[in-house]
Amino acid sequence: MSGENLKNVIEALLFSSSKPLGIPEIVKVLSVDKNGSRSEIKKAIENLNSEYNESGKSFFIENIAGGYRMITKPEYAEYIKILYQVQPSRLSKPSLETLAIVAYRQPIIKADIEAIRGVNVDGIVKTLLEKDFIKISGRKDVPGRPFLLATTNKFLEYFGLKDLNELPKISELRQFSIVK
Amino acid sequence: MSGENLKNVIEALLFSSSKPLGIPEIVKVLSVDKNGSRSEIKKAIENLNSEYNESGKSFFIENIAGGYRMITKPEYAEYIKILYQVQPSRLSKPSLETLAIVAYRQPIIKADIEAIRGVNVDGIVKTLLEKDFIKISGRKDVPGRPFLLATTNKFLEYFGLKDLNELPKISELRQFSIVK
Amino acid sequence: MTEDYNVHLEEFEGPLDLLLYLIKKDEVDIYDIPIEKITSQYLEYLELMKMLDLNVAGEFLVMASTLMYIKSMLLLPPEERPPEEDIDETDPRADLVRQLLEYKKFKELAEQLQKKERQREDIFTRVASVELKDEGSGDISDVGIFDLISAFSEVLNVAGEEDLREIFEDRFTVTDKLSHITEILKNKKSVKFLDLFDPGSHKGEIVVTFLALLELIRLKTIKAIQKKSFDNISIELVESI
Repeated sequence: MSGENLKNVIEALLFSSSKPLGIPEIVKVLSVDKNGSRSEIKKAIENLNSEYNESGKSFFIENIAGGYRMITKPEYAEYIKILYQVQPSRLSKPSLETLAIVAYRQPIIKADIEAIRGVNVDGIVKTLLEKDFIKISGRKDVPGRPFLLATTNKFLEYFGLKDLNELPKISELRQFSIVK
Repeated sequence: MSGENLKNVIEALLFSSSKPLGIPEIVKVLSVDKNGSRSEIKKAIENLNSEYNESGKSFFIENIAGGYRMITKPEYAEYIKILYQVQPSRLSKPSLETLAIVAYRQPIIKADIEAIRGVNVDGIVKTLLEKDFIKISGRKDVPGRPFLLATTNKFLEYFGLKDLNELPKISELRQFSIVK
Repeated sequence: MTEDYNVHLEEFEGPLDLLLYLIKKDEVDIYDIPIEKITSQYLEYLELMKMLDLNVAGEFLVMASTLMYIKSMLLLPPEERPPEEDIDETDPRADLVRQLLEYKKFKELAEQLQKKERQREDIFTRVASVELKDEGSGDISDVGIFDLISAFSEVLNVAGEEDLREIFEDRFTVTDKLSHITEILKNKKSVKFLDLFDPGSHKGEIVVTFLALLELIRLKTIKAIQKKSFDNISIELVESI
C-alpha cells in the first residue's frame, strides 16, 4: 500500500469511528490488504494532522486513552452546543406514552399518569411542559389540589392534528398494533 | 463573520453531527453570533467539498434528505467494515414493495396498498411505522376517515435520496403499456 | 407438529407474486396468459402450500376463484360474455393483466430501492453506522418462497407417490430439524437445498425439514440463495456477530 493510500484509509477509519482507535486495531484492518507498520501508521497520523493544520480544518486527530480520535477544535464548541439546542430532538418512547395518556385522558393529574404507567413521571412531565407539549390547565378539587395537565396547541401542530377529535381512536391504533 | 470563518464553523457543525443538517438549522446556529445567508452557506459547503476533493480526503459532504452530512467515500467501505463486524439489517422484499408503493403514491391509505399488492399489509405497515420509514400523514376524507400514509425523512436518508424527486423514475424501468 | 411453526406466507409473498412467478417460469406472454395452464399450476402450488400448513391467506383462494372465473368466461363465445364496464376490450383477462402489470411495476421499483439500500451500506457517517454488512460478490439473489416450494416439490417427487395429505407421524419435530440444519451449516459453509433431504426418507420428515427451513429463513438464521432464476438453491448460515 502506498503511503498516500495508507493515510487515506486511516483517515476513513478515524472519521467513521466514535471511539478512539488503537494502533493494533488499525494494524489489523490494514493487514487484510497490504500492511502498515506501527511507525508508518504513526507517521501517517502525524501527516494528517499537519495537513489539517495547514489547511485550517476545524478538526484534528488527538491521541487519547491509548488511541487516536478525530475531534473538533475547542474554538467551535460554542457553535456545536447551540446546534444541539436548536436541533429538533425526537420524543422518547416514555415521553410519547406519557403524552398519549395526557392526550386521551385530559385533564389529568400526575398521580393518575403514574398509576397508568407504573413509574414516576416527574422528569418526563417537566420535559413535556418545557417543550410546550402539555400545560397546566387548572387544579383538581381534591385534597392537595394537584395540578391538572392537558395538551397544547403545539401538541396538535406537532402531530398534524386539526383538533383533539382528530386523535386516532384506540381501535385504529390497534389496527396497526401501535398499542398492544 | 468572514467567509473563512463561516466555512470553518459549518465544517465543525457537519463534522460533529451524524444526522443531516438542514440549511435552516445552520442559519439558526450562525445567527447567535453573526450571520450567513442561505446562499453563503451553500457556497461554503461547495467550497468545502472542492477542498476535500482536491486534497484527496476520504470523506465528503452529501446533500441528503433535505440536509447536508459528511460521509466516507464508498471505496473505503471494505476497511471500515473490517473494523465493525456488524450484520446489515436489510429490508425484506415485501417491505421494499410496500415502501415503493407508499413512496410513489403518497399519501395513500392501507386499503389501496393492499389492492396493489393483493395481500393484507397490516404487519408490514406496522413494522415500517415502527422503523420510522413511513408515518401517518393525515386522514382521507372518505367514510371511515382512514389514515393516510407517507414516507419520512428517515426513508430518504436510508435510501440516500436528496428528496422524493430523486426516486427512480417509473419511465426508467422497462416500458410497459400499462395504460391502454 | 407444525402448530408452533405456522409460517405466515404474508411475510413472504402473495398470490400476485405466485402468478408472476409462474408466468416468468413458463416464459409466457403476460398480455396473453394461457389461463387454463396457469390456473392448474396455481392450484397445484396452492395444494402444496396447504399441505405444508403454510397458513394460506384468504387472498390466495380469492385469486384461485378469479382464475377459474376467467377460465370459464374464456370458454364462452365473446358475444355471450356479460358486457364489461370501463374496459374497452372484452377479454376477461384484462383486469388481471392490468393488476399484474401494476404490481410488477412496483416490484421493479422495489428492486431499484434495494439497489440503493445496498449502495448505502458502503457509506459511513461520523458516528459509525450500526447497519453494516458483509456480503460476498454480487449477482446472487435472495430466493423467493415459490422457488423454495418448487424445489420442495422436486423432493416430494423423489420421495414417491403416497397421498400428500396423509397424517404425518410425530417422529420428526420442527425443533429437531431446526437444530439439525443449524448443526450441518455450522460445519459446512454452504449446503445444496436438495442435499438437506435424504432420498427415500419418510414424507413426514421431508415436510418437517422444509418447515424448519422456512422458519430459519424467517428468523434470518439462514438464507437461501440462487445464482440465477430457477437454478439450484443453496442454503447458507447468516453470519452473526
